[in-house]
Amino acid sequence: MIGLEAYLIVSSLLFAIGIFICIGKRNLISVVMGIELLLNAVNIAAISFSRYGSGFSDQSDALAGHVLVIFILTVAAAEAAIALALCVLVYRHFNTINVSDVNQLG
Amino acid sequence: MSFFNQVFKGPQLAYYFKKISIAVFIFIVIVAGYFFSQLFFDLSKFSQFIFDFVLQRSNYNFAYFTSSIIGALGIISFVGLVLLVGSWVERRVIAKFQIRVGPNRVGPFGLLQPIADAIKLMQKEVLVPAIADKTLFLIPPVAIFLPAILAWGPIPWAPNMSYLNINVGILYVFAVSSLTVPIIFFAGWSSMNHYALLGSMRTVAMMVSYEIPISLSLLSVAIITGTLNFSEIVLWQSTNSIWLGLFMPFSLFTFFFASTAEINRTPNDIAEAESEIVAGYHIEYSGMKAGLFMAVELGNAVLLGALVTSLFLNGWFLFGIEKFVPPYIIFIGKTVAIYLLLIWLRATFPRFRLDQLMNFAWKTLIPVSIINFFVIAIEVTILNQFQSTGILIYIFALFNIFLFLGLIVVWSKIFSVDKFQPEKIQPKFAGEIGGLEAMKGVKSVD
Amino acid sequence: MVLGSLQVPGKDLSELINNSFADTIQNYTEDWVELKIENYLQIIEWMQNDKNIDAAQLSNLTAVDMLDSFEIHVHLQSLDKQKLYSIKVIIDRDAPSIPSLSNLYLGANLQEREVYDLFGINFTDHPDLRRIFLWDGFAGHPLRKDFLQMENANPGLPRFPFEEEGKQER
Amino acid sequence: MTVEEQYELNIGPQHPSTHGVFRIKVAMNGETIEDLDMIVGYLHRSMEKLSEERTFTQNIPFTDRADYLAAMSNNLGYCLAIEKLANVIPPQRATVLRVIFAELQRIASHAMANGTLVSDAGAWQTPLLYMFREREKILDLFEMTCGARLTTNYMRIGGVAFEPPDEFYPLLNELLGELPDKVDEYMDLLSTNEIFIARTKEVGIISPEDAINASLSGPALRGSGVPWDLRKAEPYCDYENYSFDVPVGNTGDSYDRFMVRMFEVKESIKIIKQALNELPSGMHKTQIPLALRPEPGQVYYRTEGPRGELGYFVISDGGPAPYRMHIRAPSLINLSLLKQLAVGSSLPDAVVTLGSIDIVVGEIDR
Amino acid sequence: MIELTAYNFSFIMMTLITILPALGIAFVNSLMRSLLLLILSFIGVAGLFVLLSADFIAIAQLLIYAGSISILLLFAVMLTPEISINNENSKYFLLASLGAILFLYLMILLITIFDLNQLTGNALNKLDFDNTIEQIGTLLLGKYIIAFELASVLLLFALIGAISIVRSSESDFDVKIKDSK
Repeated sequence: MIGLEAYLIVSSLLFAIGIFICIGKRNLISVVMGIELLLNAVNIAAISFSRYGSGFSDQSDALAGHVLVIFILTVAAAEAAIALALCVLVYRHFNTINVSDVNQLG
Repeated sequence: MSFFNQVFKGPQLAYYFKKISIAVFIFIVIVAGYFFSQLFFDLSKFSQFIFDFVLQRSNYNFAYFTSSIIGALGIISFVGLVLLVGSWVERRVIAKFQIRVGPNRVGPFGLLQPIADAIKLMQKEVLVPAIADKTLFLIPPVAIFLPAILAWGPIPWAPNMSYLNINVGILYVFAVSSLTVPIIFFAGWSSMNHYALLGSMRTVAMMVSYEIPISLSLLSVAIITGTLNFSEIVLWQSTNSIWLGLFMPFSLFTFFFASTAEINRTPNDIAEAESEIVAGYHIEYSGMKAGLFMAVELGNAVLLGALVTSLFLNGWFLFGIEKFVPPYIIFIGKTVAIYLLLIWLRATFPRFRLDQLMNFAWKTLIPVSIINFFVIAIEVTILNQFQSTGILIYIFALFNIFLFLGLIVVWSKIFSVDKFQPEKIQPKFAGEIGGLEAMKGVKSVD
Repeated sequence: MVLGSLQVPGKDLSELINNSFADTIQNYTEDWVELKIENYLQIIEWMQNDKNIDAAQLSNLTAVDMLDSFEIHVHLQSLDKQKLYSIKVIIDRDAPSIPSLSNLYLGANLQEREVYDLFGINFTDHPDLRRIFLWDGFAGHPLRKDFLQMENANPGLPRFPFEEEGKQER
Repeated sequence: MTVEEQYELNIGPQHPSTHGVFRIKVAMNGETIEDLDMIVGYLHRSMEKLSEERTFTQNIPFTDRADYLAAMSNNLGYCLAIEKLANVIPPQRATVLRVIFAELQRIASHAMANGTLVSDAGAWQTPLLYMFREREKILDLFEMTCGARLTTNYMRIGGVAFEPPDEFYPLLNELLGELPDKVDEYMDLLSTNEIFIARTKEVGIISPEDAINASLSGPALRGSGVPWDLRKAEPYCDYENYSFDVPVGNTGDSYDRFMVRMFEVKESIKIIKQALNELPSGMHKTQIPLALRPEPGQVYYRTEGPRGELGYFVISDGGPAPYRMHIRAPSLINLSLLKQLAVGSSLPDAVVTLGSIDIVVGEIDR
Repeated sequence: MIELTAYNFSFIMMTLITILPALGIAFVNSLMRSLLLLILSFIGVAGLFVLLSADFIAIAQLLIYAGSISILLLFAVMLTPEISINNENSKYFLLASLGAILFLYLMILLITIFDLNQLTGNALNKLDFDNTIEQIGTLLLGKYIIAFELASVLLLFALIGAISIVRSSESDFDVKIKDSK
């Protein structure tokens, strides 16, 4: 039976891949992609807890997970916009967006 | 006997026979059509029958799976039929506008022309540019079919006849259609052609801007009907006996105009402007790959017709005729009407420029949509105070129509669209301004 | 008499020019006025700006190969006065060179490029002197009368640029 | 490949809006044109060289192939130049017939020019095909007169080649009867169309000073407000006897050039009607020697072609062939301002500007 | 072994659509291709949300991640030139893979050690939420109104911030960096 465990395993897989991309990639845009994957993994976990969790007083209580995901989506959109603006700025300043080359303060 | 001879002489007999046989044929067609339509009045009976039939012989999962596959096949085959017939209709109708005949050689009235075209396109070689990113180049023509077909899911053809009767119908169509943007972008980028890149950048810029007015107009629909479900929106219009297109003409206009930008139709087909960037993002595609892009565009035009019909034109209802004619026939009829309107626009209008279009989106459509949205929100709040909407909704409809016209006037004043009066921009005549020596004093620049 | 109705006879024009620039007219007939090459640019500029002549527009600029020399024919016109002035300059055939009118008349740009392409006449101070119809590296200048006898011109010309160089980028 | 960098775009030689094998190499930044290089010569046949090897009469077909959309006008210009050079006086009937055919050609050419302009502005070929309807009728008239539709080779030195057949005149009258209505129909369709105005108004503005300085002629010059028409200024073919007016634009934008062409069509209809009324009887052609040998001399003869000042500069050395023949091609010279107009504007505007200047590649390259 | 019901089959498919492209991003060298894979992965996550009967969240996921954030990323790639197209691994590749595997091991350990049944309980019987949108809407504008307002303020600031950061190359921020050199 597919249950909470399965979703949590998928979520942690995605999270692990996200961590891997965040650290293991040189390109700043790739790092942003990795962060998006991390957020997605969190979203899966939140929704699956909301779907399979017990101890909720009523349905609207259970839907708190959904609300949390909506806020994460909002923050992700804002974060992506700012991060990519920073990417462009970093490129303009350092003429590269390799993370390992951007290693000085100014 | 002599009378009979007199009336039915040789040539006359043939003449009357022809007339009578045509009349009989038309009568038979009408009668057969009536019985046929009564037989297929409610197609949900058939799907229920199939579902029950499979359920009796297997488990629920299998029955669900089978019926969903059959429904999906139904949608896909309908879209395929639309693509075949639609291209013929478009070419014939545009030919009528342009004093031509259009395709008329293959089959009766050229009806088999789309099939001949498809065969020809399939025979053609698919060229992949040497410097193109080959993987990315070959994915978009196929991938672009995905949103184009998925978006047909929640369309309410008739009562109980909607493949995906989901609560988030409008949002679903909106989300799925936004998937075309990256696909078109990948098509243009992977071609490694400047024309293609220009086309895809134009598409992305245009689609991103025009999603806002579309979402605002859909939001107005959602707040007045209180649902995002297509069937319920159609039913709301019939219970309140008003078409949403009449109640909020500006939302209809915004949705229609912005959608023409989303699906690359004239006057907003700047993403593949033939006279500027040749074919835009699919310039490097040849053979059936180009054909797929064009087919999707055509399918999207018909899809727009279906969306406008269900959101603004009361879906399958038409003044009680729906009791006699199968509702899905009415729905398809309205869809075809919108599609013909699109063809008419394509045959008539020149194209906007990109900056004009963007200006129109950001300076006109979005602010006016927001005003319109607030006005409708206020009206909805007032309407919700009453048990039945009654006459009030008609008063609001009238108010909205005048608001629409007023906003047009105000905005054209603000942006001085009427700067060019026809009488001021007519040429003068040399005779009026003093003959050929009128330009005395015009000297060359040093 | 083969003058158009607008054309100023050479005699009248030469008098007009003589009044301002003495001793610059080489020769004149009814059809044209021949200028010395030294004064060519100066006189045309004066004609463009002079109120009485008002040669505001360059109607035509072309060259003729006279076997021993090149002739440059310039037709200037005044739209206000409704006059057409025909001017001719004879230039050396071995190293043909003449001042460019492009800085006076925008319309001379393409016509001078055409003459450069087809006659090989060098226009000094031309902003953008390149071949216009034929490609760079085309042997010879086809409107010269001795085009087919020129050393570097061979009858079997390459049909396309860089044909013999293989797949070079065009 | 980035958005902010300058990149190169090849418009043509095969492109829907270059009207032939015309190539523009543009350096673009985003949607803005930053530099432009015009590359012509794909249709170069060196007519001027070829004509030095053929007799004066044999050169007439070359003029058809120069401006293949206005063959009659080109024939006329060349024949008038040679007649001036050789002192041949055409009969009166031939002169009037020449006017009729030249003006019909002007209508056909302007219909094509305006149709393609609207097509360039993005109308999906509908106006083009509407204008083609009238052009087809005119080409039918040409065909029944001289057997050819495009490369007519109709004018001769000292007259015209053939007398029009009897069925020509009723058809011409029918056409003249319906043409003004058709022109009004197109004006209704296009001249007040908001999108068309938005696309052409204040696009590609040429000031009168620039137009004169850059040797522009024809509708491109008159669109800028300069009332200059050789049919009025230097009348040939007895144009001074016809009453017609010269339309001039206000601001010199693409819309004005479009409208000037539309109004010129109306004026041409007037001229044809007057010419038909006073069509004298008599010969349509004088006899000239087979190998015409004009006196040595030179001529620069200009006519008002549909695209502008169409000049023929011919030098005779007394032989049967011209010593030098130069065609002053309005299409080429009208392009002098293309770079100034296009640089700084966007690609769609440049396309519309090019369409409004109305080029014919056969005449540019010769 | 798990039973192959329609639900389980869909779950496996969606998991594959999510995980395989995500893995692909780590190993594909072209940034554009990895973007395409990222979009696929987002779509897979949306599919998982549908299986969790979170229809509104699934659509929002499609709309915001697959439709909008991917476009933002596309623009970022286009605004930085060709050297940014490559998507190579950094020198921390081994460290990253080690960390990821360690994390995964820990998580799976946690998931298997805990008896999740006592957490899930009777909720398993309840298959679907009916009509989540209205309740989410009520929650957002009721219980979580402050968070909702804050989120909108955050979005506004993000919008203004992003614009002001990239507006011009000689912005104040840029000048400060140069001064500090």
